[in-house]
Parts: sequence; structure tokens; C-alpha cells
Amino acid sequence: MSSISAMPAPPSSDKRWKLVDAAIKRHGRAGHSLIECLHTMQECFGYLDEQGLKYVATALNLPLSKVYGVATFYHIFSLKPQGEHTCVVCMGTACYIKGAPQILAALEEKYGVKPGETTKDNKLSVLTARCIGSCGLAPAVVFDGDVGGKMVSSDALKRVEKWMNI
Amino acid sequence: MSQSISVPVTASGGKLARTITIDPVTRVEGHGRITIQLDDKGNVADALFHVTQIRGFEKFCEGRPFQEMPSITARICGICPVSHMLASAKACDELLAVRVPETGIKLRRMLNHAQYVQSHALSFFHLSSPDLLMGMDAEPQKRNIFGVIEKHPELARDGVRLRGIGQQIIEILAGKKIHAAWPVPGGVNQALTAPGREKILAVLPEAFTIINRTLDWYKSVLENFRDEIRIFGNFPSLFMALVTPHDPDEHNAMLDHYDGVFRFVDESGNVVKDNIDPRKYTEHIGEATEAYSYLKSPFYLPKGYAEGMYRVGPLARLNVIDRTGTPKADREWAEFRALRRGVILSNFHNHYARLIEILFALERLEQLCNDKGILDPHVRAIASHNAHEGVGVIEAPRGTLIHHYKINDEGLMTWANLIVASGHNNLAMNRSVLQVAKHYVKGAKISEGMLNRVEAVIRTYDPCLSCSTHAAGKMPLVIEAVDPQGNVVSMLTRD
Amino acid sequence: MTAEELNELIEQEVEANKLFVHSINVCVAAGCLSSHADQTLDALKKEVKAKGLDKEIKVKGVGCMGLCAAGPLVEIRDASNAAQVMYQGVQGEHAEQVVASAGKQSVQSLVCDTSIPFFAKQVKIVLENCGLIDPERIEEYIVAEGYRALQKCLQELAPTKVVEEVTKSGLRGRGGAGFPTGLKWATVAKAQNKQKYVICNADEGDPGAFMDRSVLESDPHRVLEGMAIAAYATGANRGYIYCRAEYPLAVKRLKNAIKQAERVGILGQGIMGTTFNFTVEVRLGAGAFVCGEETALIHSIEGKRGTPRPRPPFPAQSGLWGCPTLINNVETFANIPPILRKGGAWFASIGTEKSKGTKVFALAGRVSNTGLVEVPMGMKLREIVFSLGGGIPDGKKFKAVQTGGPSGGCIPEQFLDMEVDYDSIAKVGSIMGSGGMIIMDETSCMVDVAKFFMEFCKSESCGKCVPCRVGTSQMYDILCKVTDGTATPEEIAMLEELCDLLKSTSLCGLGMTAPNPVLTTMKYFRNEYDAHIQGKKCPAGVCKIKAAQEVLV
Amino acid sequence: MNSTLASQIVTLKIDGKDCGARGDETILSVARENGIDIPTLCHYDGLTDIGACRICLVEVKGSPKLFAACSTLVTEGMEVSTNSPRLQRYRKTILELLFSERNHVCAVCVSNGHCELQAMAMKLGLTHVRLPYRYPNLKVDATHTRYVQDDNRCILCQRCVRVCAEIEGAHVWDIMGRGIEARAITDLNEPWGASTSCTSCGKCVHVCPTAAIFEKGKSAGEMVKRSFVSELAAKREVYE
Amino acid sequence: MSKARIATVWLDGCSGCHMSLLDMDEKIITLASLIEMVYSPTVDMKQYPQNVDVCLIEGAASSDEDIHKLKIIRLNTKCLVALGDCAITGNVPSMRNMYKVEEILNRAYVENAVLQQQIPRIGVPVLQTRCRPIHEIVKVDVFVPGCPPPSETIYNCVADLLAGKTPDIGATTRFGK
Repeated sequence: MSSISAMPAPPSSDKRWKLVDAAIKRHGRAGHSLIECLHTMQECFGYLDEQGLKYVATALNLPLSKVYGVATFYHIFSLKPQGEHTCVVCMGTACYIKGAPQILAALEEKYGVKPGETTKDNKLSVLTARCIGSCGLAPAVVFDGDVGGKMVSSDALKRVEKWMNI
Repeated sequence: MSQSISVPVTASGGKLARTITIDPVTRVEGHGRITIQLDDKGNVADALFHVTQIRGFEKFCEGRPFQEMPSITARICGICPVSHMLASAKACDELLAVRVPETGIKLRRMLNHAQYVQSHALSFFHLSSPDLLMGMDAEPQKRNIFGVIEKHPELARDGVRLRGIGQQIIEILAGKKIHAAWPVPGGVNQALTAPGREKILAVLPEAFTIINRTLDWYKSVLENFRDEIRIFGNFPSLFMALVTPHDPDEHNAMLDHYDGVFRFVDESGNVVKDNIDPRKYTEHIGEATEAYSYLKSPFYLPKGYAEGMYRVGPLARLNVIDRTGTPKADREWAEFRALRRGVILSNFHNHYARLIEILFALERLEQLCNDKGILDPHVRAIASHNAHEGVGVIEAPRGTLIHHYKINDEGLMTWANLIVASGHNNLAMNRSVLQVAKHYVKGAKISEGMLNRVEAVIRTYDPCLSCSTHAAGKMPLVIEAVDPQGNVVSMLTRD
Repeated sequence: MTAEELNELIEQEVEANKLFVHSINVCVAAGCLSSHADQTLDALKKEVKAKGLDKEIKVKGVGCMGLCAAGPLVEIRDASNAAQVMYQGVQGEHAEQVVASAGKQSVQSLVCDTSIPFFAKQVKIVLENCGLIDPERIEEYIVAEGYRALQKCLQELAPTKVVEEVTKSGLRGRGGAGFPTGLKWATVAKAQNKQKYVICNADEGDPGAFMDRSVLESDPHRVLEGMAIAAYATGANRGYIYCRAEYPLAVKRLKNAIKQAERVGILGQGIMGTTFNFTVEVRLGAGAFVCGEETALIHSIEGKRGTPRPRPPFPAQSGLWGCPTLINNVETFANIPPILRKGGAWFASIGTEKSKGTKVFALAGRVSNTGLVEVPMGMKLREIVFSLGGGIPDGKKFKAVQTGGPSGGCIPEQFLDMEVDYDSIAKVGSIMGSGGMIIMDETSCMVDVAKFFMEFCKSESCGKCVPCRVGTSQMYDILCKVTDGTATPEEIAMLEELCDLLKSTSLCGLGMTAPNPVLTTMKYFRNEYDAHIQGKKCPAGVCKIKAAQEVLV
Repeated sequence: MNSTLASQIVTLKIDGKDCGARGDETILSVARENGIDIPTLCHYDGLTDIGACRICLVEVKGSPKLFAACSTLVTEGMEVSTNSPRLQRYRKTILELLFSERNHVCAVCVSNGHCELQAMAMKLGLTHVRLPYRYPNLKVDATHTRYVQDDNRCILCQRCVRVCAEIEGAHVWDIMGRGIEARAITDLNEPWGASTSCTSCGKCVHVCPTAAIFEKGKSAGEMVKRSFVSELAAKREVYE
Repeated sequence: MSKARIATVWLDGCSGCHMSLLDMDEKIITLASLIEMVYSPTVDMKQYPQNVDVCLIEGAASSDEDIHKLKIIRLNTKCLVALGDCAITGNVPSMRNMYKVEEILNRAYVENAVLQQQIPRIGVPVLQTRCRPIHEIVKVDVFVPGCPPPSETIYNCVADLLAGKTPDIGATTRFGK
């Protein structure tokens, strides 16, 4: 890392790049801050797009393939945009044995989306989580960041239905 | 132990129908079955030849680099892998759009001739000679090459040896007897060495001796098969084969197993269409699908389906040419063509034609071995792909073989179509099966020999079902009952 | 910050609290927040203000009180910090009643009985402050004897003495494997490098475990103190907390705690007037279970793919950027301050011969009381499940306890009277793990459970080594065939062979322990496997068995 | 740390044979110096060892764990066993897993006869794979003008990644995804031909043990790998 | 001495293994005195007989019929030999497994036909979704890899089996040989 090239220009004039920039500079453009920078980018944009990955790679002076390798290794990073609303079904052990699979099945039946997919109208993305640590409230579902505990399929469908009708 | 003959079954219409199943059709290269459909009086109403396996080459080669195609398509058939390799390599040559070095072409030709020797020997000695030697009514347990070894050890030894010589030459040239990856896009990947040439020259005399002996013997027993000659696929049809490019007025189209132009002749020997560029095969040949077989039915487009039935293979090749082009084979060919005015119609004569073609191949091999440039190290043109589409056509032992490829900008396969010898013959085979069945299968009494004749007629085409099933293949015989509406009401397969 | 300043801060805090007659503590850890405890807290604050009681009643958010399933939990305490009553399921609408009951008659309909074994049988060391202090204020931690242990170390104990004390305590790593903590510290302390690191593993990856989350959300300073002591003892000056990104609240409180500690001079340069320097940074995980493995975690902090590397060398010799690195998990660090405060001998007096101290367990699944409990090592499994946990609800029958997450196993009824400690659990084929306990009843199919964990391991495998990458995939496929009734006895034999292969040849712990759920269920619930394979049915009615005609001939 | 190890001389036993070595040598290198062959797949002389394939696992007396010979340093008094029936069994099963993972059709492969995976199967006596093949649908990338990448034949040994990052210094290759979904990629998983970082040096081609990376234009059996990379690594020096 | 009862079977393969078997040339004549070929594409028996001593199987299992056949063969055979890569690994025929059966049939019979575009369904076996090695269907006793296995290897294998020995395949052939 002897000669670092000049800081590249952000991919666009979108103000959110300033936040990404700040994260990059906060760590002195050190390569090891890659994951932190990707977190910031995902927080800002909701996902990691190719342009952004290239930008981060150049700013941190990292090989493109390494950046891509890291971005795809960690399941929290998404390389495609999510729907307007996200419904994350916790698939931790406690939730699993208390009925999380049935909730997923109900969502799939009603909206035709499997975990990781987004409805055609781009309104709803259904995701799963490995365990959100709310085992005491199993099964848990996170609706746009809001955790709902002791869910049954009908509750979950009701919550989602509200989004879909807008 | 023989074919299972079903008890009468009640057809949907309340009529009695009977089915005879021959499954599998043995001693042909591949998987197939025959359904003979009887009416309520026990007469043959129809007969169908099913090819029962599909393998999907046309689809699964998609996405592969085209340079792998010769080796992939070689796995269509272990009997004539050389034909597929060469047809494939020729299609690939077109994708490279370069001129293949002369010696490369000559070496490919040698490989092809060697394969004719082994493949025709296999067909004649290993698969057909049991019928010829023991008769169609011999007990089935003995009616095979092992029976021949026991009863006619000399002939069996000749057959084994002749096929062995063919394989040996392939090995000398290509390094391996079966599936050698020697032909490549642009030529072959290794020149012939002087010791290699000597080895080939050393085995040729014995091969000539065997083929001459066999021809003499065969001609001497030909009379014994008068019935079979009359019945076995003896009907008018078109014939097609590659011939050397020629002036139509000069009558000098010669036998060419590796390259050339298509010629169609009719049952009287009249040239229907001449000097067709094989690259434009789709303008002349169409393919139809039948619901009962995994083998498609190509037909001569101008005549429509199924009037455009044509035959390919040894008989067709000897029917369409004006001469073979080698002295010994020309003599035999003249004698052969004298059997009938016009062209030879009986498919039984494929056996005969095969022997003549072995002789031709041996002569060509000898000529090429003695060719001055044959040891030239420049045997391959190196290039990347320069065209998006290529057609490679060759005469495989069983008939014309067409490989047609399309690739993308990166050189990956996007599409393929393959028409194999047995495909061209499909309509004729079905016609022949019906002809034989009508003649031999009558009433309630069905003898083993009769059924064997049904199989034997297929055997005259020597259909390589491995090849035909490149699309998917197998060869059991089945007999099924079909009602007048065409619904199968009962089918018996035997396992 | 010097010792005097620390004392001054305590006095100020005590002074400020003097006027309060009661405090109403609202749990604002993740569990209760999911039940909208934030709204409850707001409502209570408004109510107190509206009633003009804001000089008498202090309403504050606190950490986890344990019984997450009954949240939001609210506790009323008096001026001496003695508990008056605990309420459960408190919503905003209850604010008036709750506030009115301070020091008076309790609201019977909301009372949560704290005399039940779930509360009564706990021994709290790690969780001692949880539910009592406001995790967002360093002052409260300090008043609760926080940072006293660090102060003691810096002023009274040489680093070697600190290591000795930890060794004496018999503390073993709470992350799963149970490696003696003192030994690990000693190895790092011995290393000659100038640069060393301390890492807190807060990548609580086991599904079904949430005690680390609770500690981080309820008492983050305790972890920082433990890390600082470790850094002092081993000669490190930089620390990283590697925390799951799935725990945003924990991350927020940790970052806040670090800022506060830096502000008052407990972290940074020249800590407490000594030459000891220590800074801590939070690094986020990003959804990779394998990063719980030490070398993978290190790669992740270095900004790389979280793949493990062969050990030796161990991180204690060559870790973060090639430097000696001490890695302990959250609960391990949380045990350090009390050990140094009260002495290793005190800690060693709790628990069993080889497993000292207490252990926090996350009870979940088919059990009446779900939540966190801290009990002495060696408590009988039956007592945890049936006494603290309150047994199986809905009159169902107990079937198994799953411990140790994907690396652990299923412990059947016959071992219910086993004492829960590292070695006993290992003896029956499972592991202590980080402390998740999922209780299963007859409605769970054990083959399905094994499949669940194998799916987990398959998707969490980093893909570097062949046995784990392909083996977990193949094992998962076989388990799928078992659950749809199409597996053959030969395939079961192959499954067993793969279990052995993965245990012996995998590159890291993930692969080595991935077979455990399969092995324990095959050992203890073979009849369920047989029922699927031979009987073509799932006894628990969970699996969809393929009809005969669907099965390939 | 390594300089101190390098100056230590240790003695150890490998398969009963007394061996002397420097302290910074691996079990694999000492074994090979002493004519003892330990099979390897991901190891490549001159590249950093990663212990990924697990083919070179050996037993060390006194430890229940197995150690990757390529990445474990020798220690004084170590007693190593390299070819016990148990190790042979594991190696074969690992090979079976590899064969089952992707689509290896040896007969028509450009590396047929020159493939390390194929040779390893023969060497270890693997005549069939007991596990079902997975048949993933994988891509062939032929966009590069000179080379082709075929995921069907990749065993994820990461030699390409290492040679490109460590020797060529371009780091065009890396691994994306994880677990059974892991794939070797160039740049941002873009077509290789579009790579801005690739120098087309061909080192990745020649270290690839199978034909997951090969020279364009080769037909079946024609891809013969050259072994210049190890020498390249050994010859590296600072000029002046 | 009674002759050993030998069978050879051809499933989804190219017949190259059978050709390699024939490539033992004159040795086949020697072998003929020791064996009785009771079932083979080269003999006329239509029904798989009972009490077969050794059966060499070429090709992968691709259709319902192949699978049915294999089961019958296993029931009536003492020693079952998987001959060649197709039987052992699926080899080239298994390249179709990357595609759906429908896609394959469509390409051949609809896209690449000009007339009566249809998928054959009458009297033809149904393709399995996957073409599989035969040991996934039945227990196999001896594996002889190669594409095709060298005729020497096949001969030695058969000779060993006839002599009651376990054939040692290892060094003479390999996948793709």
C-alpha cells in the first residue's frame, strides 16, 4: 500500500456518497475497512451496486475481485435492490421449531415469493435471517425493521397485506 | 426363450387384437424395437420401427467451446466414432474458415478408410454372418458370432482379423483405437511418422487377402438368399450419397467417403439432383418427427413427406456413382451393378456393397500411404473462429452424416443439428419392416425365423442406433396392438 | 481519569439520585423492544411528568430482565433499590396504573411472579447488572462497582498477577469449546511482540442463543472493562469488538459505551493516570456464522472474506495482522470484572470441579418460560428445563434439548438428570456451546431437526475446504431423502461415513462439528430415522413423505 | 519469528524414517526431500499454502487431530504418519466429494491425460464415486481472447487466485460466494475478456490442476500445463 | 468344466466399450472356448436369462426402461461389472443433466424438425430427469473405468473373474482413458 492513488470521484452527485466517502476517510482509506465501508454503502443505498463496488475498490486501493469476493461472502450484503418493504422471517432454531417454515410457506403461497425474492411489483421482499436473537419471542418476523414476536401465519399476512394495498 | 407372444387382448373396440414384440432388436448397433400390428384376422396391418433412446447431444453441447465437439460427438457412437469426429472437425474447419493443410486432409481420409474396414467388417462378420452362414431359421442360441466361431472358425478368424487390422491402423494414426482425439479443427494434431506408415503398409496385404477371399465366398453363396433379396427392403426409393464434384455430362462421379457433393438418384438410376453443396443440405432435406420413435425421419424436401423417402449407405453410394475410382473396386463394382439394370433396389445387397467398400478403402489406404506428402509435418491450420456457422458432412460407413453447428462471438456452441445415417434411412427401414412382416408374419403361427427376418431386414441397413440416438436411443423389439384410431390398446415389452 | 475522579463521579451520581423515592425500570433490551417497550417507557415518562412526580419517581430504561416471552417487563424499586414488584406485558395504556402503584398496592393483573424458580434459582454474576442499570449511562455502571476491577488491576496487580487470578478462577471460554481462559491469556502475555491485540467475539452466531446480545445491550461497560483488564494483563493496547450486524441495538450501545469510557478516560491513553493505553473499536460482522471461528473472525476484521486458516499457528501466537491476539467471547469478558473484584478463589467456589462459575442459558423452543437464565455450572438439566423453564407447555411430552447450536447435539430424556457442565455435555455427544438451549417436544421430528442444522451448516460453510464445502451439501441431500422417505440404508451408511470424514478432516470447527446434530439424533433417535426409511412415515408428522409413485423406481 | 525457526534444526520421523530439517519447513517439504510422497491438490510450489483441499492430511503421534502437511511446520521429535489406511480412506472420499461437486467429464476434457485430479483418482485407486453427482449448471467464460474459464471443472483450489495475487501481482482472480455456491471469478464477476486488471500472462492457466482454466483453441487432451511458475517464484530477486 | 455364463448389456452409451471388448481380437476366440455368451447386443437372446455369472454393463441409466432392466439383471447375476465411464460416472450422456428433459426433446424434435414437430411419446421409454451411473440404481461388484476401457483391461478383468480372482483395475485405466 505504498503509493495510494488520488481519491476517486464518487460515481454520481448523489449526496449519499458523501456518507460513504466519510466512512472511507474515517479509516484512512485502509483496505481492512472494506467491510465497514460496504456496510455504510448498503445503509445508504439499500444494496451494493457495481459502480459503488468499483468506487470503494478504487478508493481503498483494493483489487476488484477481492471486493466482490467479500461482498458476496457475507450474506448481509445484497447486490440487488430490495423491494419497497422487507419481511424478514427469522429461521433460528427456536423460530424454526415454533412454526417459521409455515409463515414462509404462507407468504410464498399468497405472494409467490420465495426467501430472497421480491414481488414483481417490487413492493415486497421476503428474506430469512439466521437468528435475530429474539428466540424468547419465537417465531419472530421483522417487518421493515420492526420485530414482531410470537407470530402466526395469519398475523404475518395481515401485516404484509397493509403494505400491499397502498 | 424366444419372443414372447402375447395372448389375445381385448381392444377398446371389443375387437381382438394381437401384438408381437421383438425387444430388443439384437445384433444391430443400438437400441430399438419393432412393433408389428396385427388386425383381428391375424394379418399384419402395420409395422413400426421404434428407436427407443434419446441422449440429447444437440442440446447439451450448448455452451461448450466448439473445439471440444469432435470428442464430444465421438461419444455418439463407439462403432463409428471416427465418422463423427471427422464430420465434427469438418464443421469446425468451417468455423475457423481456414484452409486445412493437404496432408491433414489426407491423414483424415486415411483414418476414415481404416474405420470403413473395421466397421464394415464388424457389420458383415460379427453381426450379419450368423444369418448368412446358419440361415434365418437356426436356433437363436447359436445364431451369433460365437456360433460362427464354433462352426466356421476360418471365416470368424478372417472377420476378427480384418476388423482388427482396421482398428490397428486407426491406432497407428490416432494413438488409440476408440475415441482417439486426433482429428481437430484445422486438421489433425499429429503427423504420421515413417515407422507408422511402414506398419500400415505391412498389414495391408493380409487385409487384401481376406477381403478377396470373402468376396469370392460371398458371391458364391449369393444364390442361396434369393428369397431374402426379393423381400428384404426391395422397393423403389431415392438414393443419396456424397460423390466427387464432377461435370454432370462427363459421368465421372466417383465414390468419396470423406468429402464431395450430394447426388440423388431415383429407382431407375436417373439423377434427380446433382452437385448439391452439402452446406445447403437444409434446402434439400427436411426432418419430420414421428410420435413412436426417438429417431426423426428425414426426407427429400422437393418430393414431400413421405414420398421423399431416400436411402443412404453402402448400397446407395454404389448406386449413385459412375465409378468407384480405384481399379480393384471398380471391377467388383461393375460386377455388382450388373446384378440388375438401373440401380440395385434390394437392401439385402448392402452386405455385398460393404465388402466392395472395404476393398475400396484398402486400395485408397495403400495409395495414401504411398503419397509423397503424407509424412509432411504440416497437418494443422491454427486459427481462432472466424465464422459463426459451419456444416461438416461425411460418408460414415452406414451413410451420410451431417453435423451443423452455430457458435457465438466467443466460440461457444449455441446450437447444433445432427443427421445421422440411420436417420436418413428411417423411412426406408419402416417400409422394409412392413414389407418383411407382411410377407413372413401371417396368421396365428409365428415362428422364430419369421421374427428373425424382421430383425434381419433392419440389420441390412446396419442401423447404428448409437448414432441415431444421439438425440436420445435403444433397440428392443416390442409388439403392440393399435386400434384403428391409432391408440395403443396394449403393448408388450419383454424384459 | 484517576481513582479520585472516579470516586467523585460516583458521589455526584448518588447525590443526583437521592431525591428519588422510587424508580420504575423498563426493560429496553431487544426482546422487550420487540413487544414495544419503547412505547411503554415513553408512556410511563409522560405519565410521571403529567402527575408531577418527576422529582420522586425516576423512570429509566434498563437491560434484560430475563423473561423475554412476558415482555415488556417493568420493575418498580424503592430508594434502597429493593424490588417492590415486577410487571409483565406492560403497554402504554397501563402507564397510569403502574405509576400509581409505586409504593402502593400492586396492579394484580400485571404482576409477574418473581418467586417462581425461573427467577429464584438464578445466581447472577454475568447478568448482575442486567435489568438494574441504564446501559446507556456509564455513571450507573460505575455506581454498581463498575471499573473497580480495572482500577484494582492497574493500581495493585502486575499483569502476571492478573493472569494468575484468572487462571485461579478456573474460568473456561464461554464461546463454546471451553478452553481455559487463564492459559490463553498466559500464552498471549508470554509472546514477545510489541503489538498485540484483544478481540471480543460478539458474533453470537448460534441460532437459538442470545445471551451475548443481552449482555451487550444491558451492560456494555462490563465487556469493555473485561477487555481492558485482558489488554493490561497480556500487554495489548488495541481492542476490537466483532459484533453481529444483526444486533443493531447492541452495536449502538457498545459504541455509546466506548465514547463514554473515552470521555471519562477509562479508555484511551494513560488510563487512570497510569502508562496503560487501550483503545477499542467495534467491527461489524456481516452475516457469516463461520466468523465465530477465531481465524475467520480475524480475517473478517482485516476486511477479508471470513475464511479460516489452518491452526497452528494459533491466534495467541500469530493473529490479527500476524500479531499475538487474545480472543474471548462476550460472556467470558463479562466474567472478568467480578473475578478480579472478588478474587479467582471466589469464582472457583461456584460450579463443578472442572466447570467453574455460572453459565447463562437462553431457553427457547417448547418450554413454558422462554428467556435468559444464569445458573451455577452443574445444575441438573432437568432442573433447568422443568423447574426454571417451567416444563413443556400444552401438556406435550419432552423429547430433547438441543445445545450448542449447529455444532451441538440433541440430548434425549435419558440424560435429563445429567449435571450441565462442559465435560458432561461433551460426553453425550453435544457441546456446551454458547449456551443456547432449544427444548423440543413430540411435535418435533428429530430427522427434520438434523436436516435443519445441516442446511444451516451447508449455507454457512465458507467453502474453502473440500470436506465441509461438499460434504455438508451431500449430507444435506441425504437428509432430505430421509425426510421425504426415499433414502436407503446404504445412504444412511454413507451419511455416517461423511460424519466421520467431516469430524476428522475439516479445516475448522464448523466442519468438524457440523456432524454433531446428525450423530446425536442418529444415536438417540434412530427409531425416527428407521420410521422414515423403512416405515415411510414421520412419527412427528412434520415431514412430507413422498407417495410411492412419485419415487423414482 | 520465522528467522528464529529457520535457524533451529529439528529431527523428526516420517513414516518411521529419521529426518532432519530446519524449523521453518513444512511436513510436506521435509517428506518430499526424503523421498516420501504425500499427495496434494491445492499446494503449489512457490505459492502460499492454504490447507484447503485436505488431501495432504497426515497423522502426528500424540494428537487425535490430523494436520495438513502443506501448512504444518515440523517440530522437534514429531512422529508423522503419511499413509495409514485411515488417511487413504479419507483421501479417497475427499476425491469423491470433488468429483461429485462439479461436472467432470474426463473423456472429452481438454486436460484429459494431463489433469491432476484425474491422475490423483488413478493414483489413489478411485474407480468410482459413491456419492451422487450434483450436476450444477455452470458457466463457461470464453470472452478472453486467449483463455477460457470453465466452472464445470473447477475444484476451488485457489491456485489461480494465489498465483495472480502473489506472483503476477494483478489479483484478477478471487472467490465469490461461499460454501457449495463458491465460484472463482475475475474482477467484479465480469466476463474475463472485459477485465481491466488482467495482464493476460497465463500463469493462472498453467497452475490450474484441471482444465477449469485453459488455453483457447485446445481440443480434447491437448491442454498440457507448463510448470514455469514455481521457478518464477524461486528466481524472484531484487535487481541491484 | 462348464462354461461361465457371460452377459453384456448396453444402456445409455455409445457402444464403444463393446467395441473395445471386441478389440481383444484373437483373444475373443480363446475366450469363446471358456464362456457362453448368454445375453448381449451381439447375440439373439431377447430375455435376460437366469444364473448369469458375469454381466458387463456399458452405459448409464437414462430411462425408466434402463432402470427396470438393471434391477432384473442384478437379480439374475452373480457378478456385475460396470464397464466404462458412462456406467460409472454418467460421462458424456450425463451432460444432458444440466438441462431439463423437455428442453432436450424440444431441441431435437420440435426446433430441429420441419414437419410434424412433436415429442415422441408412443411406445418409447420415458426419459428419467437425470442420466445416472448404474451403481446409483443397483449394487455393482467391479468397476472398470475408461472411455472406453482398454481391451487388455477388459480381457484381464474377465479372465480374473473367471479364475475367481478379484480384478485389479487400478493402474491400467482411469476415468477418461
